[in-house]
Amino acid sequence: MNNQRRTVLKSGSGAALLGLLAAAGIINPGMALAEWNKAAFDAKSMADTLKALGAGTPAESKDVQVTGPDIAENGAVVPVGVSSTLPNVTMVAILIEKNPNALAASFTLPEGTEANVQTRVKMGQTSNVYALVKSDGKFFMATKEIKVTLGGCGG
Amino acid sequence: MKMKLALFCMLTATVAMPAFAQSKPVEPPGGKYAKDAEQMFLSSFRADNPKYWMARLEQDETMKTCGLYRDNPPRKVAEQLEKLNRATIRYPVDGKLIGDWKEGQKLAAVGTGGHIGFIQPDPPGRLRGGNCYACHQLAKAEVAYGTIGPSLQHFGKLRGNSEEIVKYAYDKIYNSNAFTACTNMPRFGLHSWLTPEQITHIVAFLIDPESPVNKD
Amino acid sequence: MIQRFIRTLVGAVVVAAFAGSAAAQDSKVADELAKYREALADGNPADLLEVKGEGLWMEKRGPKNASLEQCDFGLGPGKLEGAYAQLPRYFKDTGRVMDVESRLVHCMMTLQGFTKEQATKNWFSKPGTESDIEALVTFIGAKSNGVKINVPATHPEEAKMAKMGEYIFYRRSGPQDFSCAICHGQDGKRIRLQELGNLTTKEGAGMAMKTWPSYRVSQGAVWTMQRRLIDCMRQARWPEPNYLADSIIALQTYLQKNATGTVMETPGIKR
Amino acid sequence: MAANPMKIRASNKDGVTEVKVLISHEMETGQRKDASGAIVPAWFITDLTAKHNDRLVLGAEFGTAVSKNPYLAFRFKGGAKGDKIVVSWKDNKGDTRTDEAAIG
Repeated sequence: MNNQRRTVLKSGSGAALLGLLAAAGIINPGMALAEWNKAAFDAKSMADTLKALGAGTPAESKDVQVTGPDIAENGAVVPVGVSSTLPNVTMVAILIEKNPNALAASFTLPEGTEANVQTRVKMGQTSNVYALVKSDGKFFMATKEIKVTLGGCGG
Repeated sequence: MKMKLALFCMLTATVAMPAFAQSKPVEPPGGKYAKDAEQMFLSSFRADNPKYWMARLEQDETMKTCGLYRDNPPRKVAEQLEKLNRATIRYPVDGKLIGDWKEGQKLAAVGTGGHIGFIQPDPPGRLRGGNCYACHQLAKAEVAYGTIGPSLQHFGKLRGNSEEIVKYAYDKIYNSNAFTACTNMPRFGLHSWLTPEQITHIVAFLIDPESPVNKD
Repeated sequence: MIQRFIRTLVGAVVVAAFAGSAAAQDSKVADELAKYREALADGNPADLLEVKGEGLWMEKRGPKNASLEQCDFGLGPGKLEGAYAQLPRYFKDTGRVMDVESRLVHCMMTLQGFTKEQATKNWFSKPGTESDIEALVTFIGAKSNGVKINVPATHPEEAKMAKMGEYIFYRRSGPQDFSCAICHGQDGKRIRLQELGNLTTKEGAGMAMKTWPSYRVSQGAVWTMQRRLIDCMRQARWPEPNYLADSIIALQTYLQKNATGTVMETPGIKR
Repeated sequence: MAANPMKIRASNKDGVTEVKVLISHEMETGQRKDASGAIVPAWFITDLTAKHNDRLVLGAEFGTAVSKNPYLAFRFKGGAKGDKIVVSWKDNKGDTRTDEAAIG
């Protein structure tokens, strides 16, 4: 299915074909929004991830926030989110510096959707977590450290 | 080993006598069903547990006695147990009781090792740690510490590093019941859970002025 | 349901925070931990399993192509409201004290015609392999939500089981000298950052028992009480008990007896 | 289609609709080893969309770092009580699932 979609997107008459495929129920409507950004999710370091996202070196902004608790009782489930008061935010992403692949998730926000998204991520260890925001076509960033604790009996 | 056995026997004799007439005795757990319960407990394990795993269910005199008194034995019984356990303590061949605090720091944080069974056993050779943080506060930077045991933060800073303190720390880790019968703390040396050398590393972690236990 | 969870979770954490050390660092940790637990409570993956369990309860399955709807958990065939809160109990038809899981397996065998092996093959889930029993127990447990735990153990067989559970609770063995009582016999203690209930008291046993079955984020799965207790024995570095073993049912009887009077809040969500 | 339904909650307050989604999915990282030591292949949701009636209100791309049984919460303007929220996801094996809920 992935391959099929990729081929479709590469062909010149992609849009029309997509419509047909959607109508035929072959692909889920709305799924063909954008290609899953393999390069960005495969990137290891922060810098490579930002590059793959086309974000360059984002400016730090006080109007962007990594939301969620500063401490996690377990690294398998860490509640984390992004919020921002910047105007016209079209995309937000969550990056975890010390994970094997920094990018955890990215979100496309159509007009009318608030720049305030929460999810839950895995963290291998205590790490800086970054919120990336695209506002008026420019990238901004904020960070905070989230502590992952060992817990329970220890084994 | 023979000496240990002899001591166990002595103790059994002591316990069997009504040496605990000091306060109203608490009913042993299980009451009149204790024997049935022991049999039921032992027969509740999977038949495919190897024998050397099942051996872990055997109780020495300390375990048995502690259970009988719900971990709160009368003073006389406790003293017997402590004496018995003191006799088990062994020291490293070179006699040095302070090892490398950095190794000790690692061991203090590790809670894995020694898990058996079929669901989530530890892979062979997995490091067995002391898991000190499960129960004790140690280095300031580690916020995820338990409170079953007392805080050991600034252990060396507060108590110094006299020979007496060093030996106490070593002995306590080797066999906690040498000091307090039926304490919650495992007898790490007695069970060879930690080697004498590993114990010296944890001692260093507690005592060394450079260790984060004392420095921060 | 969710909001009630949040309230209890936050309540528990606040109490723990005050009971613990007054150091600023500790109280900051306690605050953030409370936030963590609150965030998790609003969206418990166990809810997904509860829905699945309900489906399994009504689905005709097994060689007899029957549903479980006539299964009797002690309050009459198909009566699930409050049933979990009154287990384990003595069942005349089997002549045994049974917990929710042994009774469920009994029904899968008698009503649906499964063999014990078939019924218990996936008694706990693994990544990629779901467990019907986990789903069913989550569903059955939730039917006791808001109900008081009530295991007085008045029947002689129940009383005996509770006593045998008490014996096992204090029994030490293994290379760490552990018994259940080591970690769960005192008030106000914690292991790492996790509060430990004193399971010999109503409050402590209640705190522990009322939230099971529970989704464990560290495991990515709902754990039943059998799973919980069998893993306690693993943590004690003991060999592995049989699923549905009498020793596990005895411990449950002892703990539920101690917890009697505590209001169920299940499914829970824990580390 | 994947077996287990999502749990979608959508509530309206002062013109803002808050949507909370809980999804049943393994989210296998591709870095874990099984009991025999073999790597368990990655298996995770890659794409997700949420629609209000027919209008897209959120697009999401996930990596393997999103937790097992993913949770998602977001807010948008323009929803009204009774309106339909439709959430769809697709994973790297091509499996999909679509569920819907009404704004309450």
